[in-house]
Amino acid sequence: MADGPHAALNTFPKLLVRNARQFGDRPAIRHKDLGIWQTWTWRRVYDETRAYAAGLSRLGLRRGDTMAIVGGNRPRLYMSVMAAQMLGAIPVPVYADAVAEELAYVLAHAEVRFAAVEDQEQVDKIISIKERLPQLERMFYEEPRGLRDYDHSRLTPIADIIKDGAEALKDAAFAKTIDDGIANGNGDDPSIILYTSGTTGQSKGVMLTCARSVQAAVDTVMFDKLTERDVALAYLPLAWVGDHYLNYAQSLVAGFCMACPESPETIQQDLREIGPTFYFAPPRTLEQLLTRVTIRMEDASALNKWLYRTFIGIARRYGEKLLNGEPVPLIGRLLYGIGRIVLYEPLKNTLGLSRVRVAYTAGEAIGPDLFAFYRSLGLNLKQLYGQTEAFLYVTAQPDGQIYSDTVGPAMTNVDLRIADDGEVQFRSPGMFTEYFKDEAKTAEVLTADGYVKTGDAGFFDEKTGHLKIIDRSKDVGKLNNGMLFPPKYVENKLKFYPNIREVVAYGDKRDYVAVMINIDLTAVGSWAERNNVAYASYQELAGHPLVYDMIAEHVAEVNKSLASETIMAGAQVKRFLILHKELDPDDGELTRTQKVRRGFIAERYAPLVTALYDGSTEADISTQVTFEDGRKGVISARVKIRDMALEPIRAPVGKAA
Amino acid sequence: MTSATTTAATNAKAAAADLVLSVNNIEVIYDHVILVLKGVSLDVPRGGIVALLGANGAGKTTTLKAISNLLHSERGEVTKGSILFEGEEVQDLSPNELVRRGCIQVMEGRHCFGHLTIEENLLTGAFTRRDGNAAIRRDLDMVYTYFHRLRERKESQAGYTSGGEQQMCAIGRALMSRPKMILLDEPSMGLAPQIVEEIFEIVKDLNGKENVSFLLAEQNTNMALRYASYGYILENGRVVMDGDAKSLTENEDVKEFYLGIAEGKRKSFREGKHYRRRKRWLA
Amino acid sequence: MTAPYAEIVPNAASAARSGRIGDRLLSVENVSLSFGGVKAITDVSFDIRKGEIRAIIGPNGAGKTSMLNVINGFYHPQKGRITFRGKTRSKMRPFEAAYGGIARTFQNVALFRGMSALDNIMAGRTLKMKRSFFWQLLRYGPALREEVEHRKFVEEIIDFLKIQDIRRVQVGRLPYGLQKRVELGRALAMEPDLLLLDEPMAGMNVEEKEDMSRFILDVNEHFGTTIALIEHDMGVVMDLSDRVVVLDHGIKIADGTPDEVKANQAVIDAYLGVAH
Amino acid sequence: MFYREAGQFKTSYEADESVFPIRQDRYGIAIILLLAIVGVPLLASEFLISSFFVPVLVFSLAAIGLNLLTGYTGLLSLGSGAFMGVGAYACYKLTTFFPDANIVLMILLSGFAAAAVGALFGLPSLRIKGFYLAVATLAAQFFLSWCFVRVPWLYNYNVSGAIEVPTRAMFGVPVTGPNATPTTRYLVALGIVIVMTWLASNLIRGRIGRTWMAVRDMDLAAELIGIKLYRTKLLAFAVSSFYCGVAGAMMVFLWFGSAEPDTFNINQSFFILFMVIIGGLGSLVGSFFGAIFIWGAPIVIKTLPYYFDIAIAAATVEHLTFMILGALIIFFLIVEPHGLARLWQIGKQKLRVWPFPY
Repeated sequence: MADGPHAALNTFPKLLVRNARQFGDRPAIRHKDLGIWQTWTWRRVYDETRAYAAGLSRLGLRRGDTMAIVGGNRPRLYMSVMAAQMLGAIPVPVYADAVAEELAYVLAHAEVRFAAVEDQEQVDKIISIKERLPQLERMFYEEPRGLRDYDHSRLTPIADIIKDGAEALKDAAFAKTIDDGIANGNGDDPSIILYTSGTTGQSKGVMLTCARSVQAAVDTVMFDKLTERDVALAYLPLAWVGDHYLNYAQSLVAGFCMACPESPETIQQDLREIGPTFYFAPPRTLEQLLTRVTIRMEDASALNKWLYRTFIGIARRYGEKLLNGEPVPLIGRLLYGIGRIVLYEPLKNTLGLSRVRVAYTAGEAIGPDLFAFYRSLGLNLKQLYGQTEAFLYVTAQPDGQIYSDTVGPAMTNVDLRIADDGEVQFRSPGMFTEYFKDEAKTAEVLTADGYVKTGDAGFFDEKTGHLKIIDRSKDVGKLNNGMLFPPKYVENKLKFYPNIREVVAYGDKRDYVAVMINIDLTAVGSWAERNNVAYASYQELAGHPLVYDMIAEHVAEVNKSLASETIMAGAQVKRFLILHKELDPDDGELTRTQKVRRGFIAERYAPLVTALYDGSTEADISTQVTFEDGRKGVISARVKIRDMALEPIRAPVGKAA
Repeated sequence: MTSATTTAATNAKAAAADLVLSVNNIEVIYDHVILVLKGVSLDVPRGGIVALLGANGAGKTTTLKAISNLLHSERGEVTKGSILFEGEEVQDLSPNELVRRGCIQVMEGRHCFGHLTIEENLLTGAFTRRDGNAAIRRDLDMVYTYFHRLRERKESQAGYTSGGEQQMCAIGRALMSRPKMILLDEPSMGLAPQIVEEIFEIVKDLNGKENVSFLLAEQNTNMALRYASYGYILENGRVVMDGDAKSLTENEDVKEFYLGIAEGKRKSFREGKHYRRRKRWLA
Repeated sequence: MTAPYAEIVPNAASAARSGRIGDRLLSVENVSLSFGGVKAITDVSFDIRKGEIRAIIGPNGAGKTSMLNVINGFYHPQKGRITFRGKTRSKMRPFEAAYGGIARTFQNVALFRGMSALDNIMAGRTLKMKRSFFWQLLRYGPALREEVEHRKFVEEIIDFLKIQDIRRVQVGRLPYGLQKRVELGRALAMEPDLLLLDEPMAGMNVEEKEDMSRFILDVNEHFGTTIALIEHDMGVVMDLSDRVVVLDHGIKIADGTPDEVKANQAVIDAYLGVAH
Repeated sequence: MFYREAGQFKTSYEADESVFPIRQDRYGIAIILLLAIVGVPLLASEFLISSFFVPVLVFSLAAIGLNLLTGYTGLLSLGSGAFMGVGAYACYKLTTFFPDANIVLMILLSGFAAAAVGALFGLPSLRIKGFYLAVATLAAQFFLSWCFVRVPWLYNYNVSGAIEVPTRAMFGVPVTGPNATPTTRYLVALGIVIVMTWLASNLIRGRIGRTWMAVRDMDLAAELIGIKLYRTKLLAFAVSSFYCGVAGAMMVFLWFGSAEPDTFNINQSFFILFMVIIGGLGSLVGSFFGAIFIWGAPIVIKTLPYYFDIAIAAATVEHLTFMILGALIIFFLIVEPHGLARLWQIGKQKLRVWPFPY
């Protein structure tokens, strides 16, 4: 597998050594701190992580040990990943916002001996679950604030470890053991364990090896021609495969700079300052961005509103064609040119996207309108399809072959096939080796001939040959009348409306499809303002009859659209309700990557599901909510249910196979 | 739905519930570019005490100033929404006219005229009135019956009285305009505990006996919820929670974030953490 | 294999604290102050020890703020002496207090309203900046280096007080509670030995008071800054202070640990109203 | 709209504290400088240069001087006209004493005389503030005006009581006096103004500017952080008078060519004060706006009738100009009490967030 120019460079630490040599004075990491962008060059990153690794080795971190990394996008935490890898230890990043319960599971399951954490908050969280972590010996922290009075016998500031390591490295013999360790890194050794937060069941530790990870990143770096001149904003959760891949792995391979935002609240502003050239955002983020644009434009002066409407219209007509290099009449080019000056470029500028060369979205289906909006502005937004088990990429859209309803052809060196039952299966350079300590699950997912089962149903588009994803294959169900019910398909159609934030659809083995809806507070709040609907809280807004009317219109439109599609016609929504609270990962209703856990929600909101199917017009619900510190509270509400008229099916009824 | 019919609907709502004040979906922008309030709505029933709670910068003072039309001095303006006082739109009235109609604001930081005596200060509050000296004298007496301390100090220059007395003077001065409703901004700020209690008792008294409605912005959530019948919590320029005082007092989030109570007991200020628990506004 | 992670728990902070409190830093002896015959302070004596947090409480108009004004030289007492770091004086100008290491915040916030938060805090560094007028004129070389060096220091304070997002905002526009934070920042920029805080928590909700308490404790514990504060929130006073002096009508009516003061009948009558 | 700030980030405090942190602003200022240095001499007529550009430069500098005192330090002064006079007369005396010295150097040196006199008359500011201080500076104005008339030594005992600018050359090119071309005088004035504006911007962004503003905003607190009020205020008076003095010298040597004693009377002081208020207190760029507006608006108003071929008597035009200018000033102050600089700032902010309203 490890052919070509990178043959010897089969681990990330080796790549770092190369980068320190090749791009020594170029920026590797930036971090907005103390008012400016503090910058680490590749050489400095190398020096610091090497000292860090030396310090860790003196504290007893050994090859094969696991070390948890808990926190946000901080340079020192990325360096923690690297330092562990330098010693052949395996970093295990954990979501910073994981509640104590989740944290306890992952840390115990991964048997971590050490944990590098961000701040007091994470330290407290780990202390609160210490009884369940007998293997944990030591914690390292980045931000000392508030930790001064803690017992430091097993708690060390990362800065101190680095200092200690740097001191120890003055001993040439010791330095050689560290450097030899890096040079002799084995490509087949585990590189990292990423815990997936599945939509069903407990999370699994996906083990990725060094050489495979590097190879996967090399392929995509070449695919998008990323170079050391590129810049990315590292704002996605550290523990998510996307962040580890797009920022960590790719920046090491290409030598580009990754910028860490000041805080989660300032991402938008930091994005604007840094102006990344390589950008990734899940559809949800793009959606929220567009919602905010729309809302702010509604407050604009009449002239600006007119300009916006006019030129967005022009962009819709010509923008995508221009981006795809299709022929456009001269007048179209001219108008689009004017639009660039007065609208598109300023707009991209305020959003921080002016310099973006390549942008990706993935994780969920993206609404065609949303996708087209960004592309029409001249943003080279593309879709990819992937998963943790593949080390992200399975397919990606090449420039010039972008369609909103496909996810592109197989990525370089990826073998892709559709199994007889419609399941997408792949074999890829970066694919995982096993689930940590879970042979049964591993065996379940790997085929005999070494393919990974994705669990997604899909097919190749006849025209383009690109992959189309329908749904999680095991989620696709049937209504009692035998008609097809793909829940995600229905959910996505509804979610494409900015007013709707989240949807959970039910229908498998039922008489009809019913959905629970979360409204988007920003969008609906703004709508309320325009329509003079007074409200004081989310719950009040969610239960407002006018909001129900508005959502009902959206549902009716979706039904109309479903009715026109042969095989989906049966999946029209007959009843819906608007949930009184937002679905939340802390309550286990969403995964940390914001995907709905349909089954869990069905249990939790059983009275509501029952009411959706027994004809009641309203139902009482009282749910327990978990606060971040583990406290529980209860909220109750009476939720109304709305009936919808079904569209007559215009095409012949399709029955699921 | 056209905006005319919705406005009519809000008017009808105001009439039906006998609201003395009804704020609907107001948006406030400072300096043409800074958004401070978005979609804030609140109601004050006739004869009610309503509390406006929230952190510094949440928009409490801005809301009060928007109601009493004092935003212009700070280069702010209400760009959307409507404010109804006694069922009539008042956004375009001058602060004076509003006072004449019976809605007056007592500003944060007790703005008394320092070089005037307490009594002179109180009399300045009656300048919008046209009902003769006798009536004003009567009201002065009424103010003194509520604020005993002011009677004792009526000849003192306001600048040399204590903070509590100045706050009382400011409220007393507002009373002199015979208001139907007082917007009270941070009455407890910088006052000793027993004075705070005294002032709130007087507010309650005035509310009960003179039928003055109050909308009070307060940091001292504990106090405010003890005397108010209803509360709104503002954060980042939006109402995030509302409810009657009792339900708010029992709400876990309010307890922790605004009352400083965790697990049933007061948290020590020594044990504060450097991070904040995420707020989940689930009301 | 070592024992599990049991012992990482926050220490009882008070144990560590008692060691930090040292000798007398400032003493006020028999100070009396009056304005045109009106007595503001009558024969008050107390001391502040190095490293302690000293609270001054009492009803409005008890003379607390006047006391701070006497300490940092705004008012000159008619009678009595003030000894700061062993030096006794009866009269001094406020800027001399600043040179001596006393910083101060005000009840009603005395910020430079037309300047940004950053500039306000930078102004607190004035005393530490040495470059001459002509270097300032050129803003080059040593002058620029000095400016940058102090900016770094100020950025640490901004980070410490978590006011990054209002760095460039004109302080006149900020809500009261944030102005208080900036004012604390300006005082901290002076790296004082004695920090006088006049109602640092006024106009703040519980959450903000928690933050402010954290800041005060950190300043006290990390930098060993001695703090004297006037505060009305008894919870704050009880939790933070080492000793409390109680004034009423310009007279000292009690002095002692928070618990002693809380139980003192005179204090309950004059101030607390009910036992808290 | 023209701002493309994405990707402009600061990695050092030096960069963060530069005068124009935004790249588009740097381009903007470069274009303005280029126009001023190359464009104006090439394109503008001599008449326009000597009747518009040179005066605007002179007044801008004087307005900066007053702004440093009134806008930044909060000390109201009605003596700026007199301090300009001190500069003018000092320069005149210097050229008499040192006929061979470089004239630009003389103009700058005369600022020191003004600075000394300014600091002297600034002494009352240690005790009094606001209107009272304004009255004290008024006294300075009257006293100095009196000196310009009554101390013949100042105008070399010239019978007319006026001062005549001698011809002085730099590198063989006449800079002052009747033989100097308007373009030369303009370029010299421009050079002085650019350098002194840069120095002023350095001052106000550093420690000294902060102490000034601290004194302006809250003198009690300023004292409490260790600022010595008397030094700070006197320094402000000195620097402000220096700028006014140089402006005064420039006025006589690079613009008028000669001056009567009443050139530097109280009207001049008010004229400068108008510029500062209309331009915006506490803003350097405002000083330029103020000078351009107050000097330029009458010119525009006066020439308009000619363009439209309307026959009006010169006296009527004069009266109308005063009335319209007065009305414009009131109008601007109502629309934007903080002056043109604030309008500029808001406009810029709007462009930065374009197409959004906030």
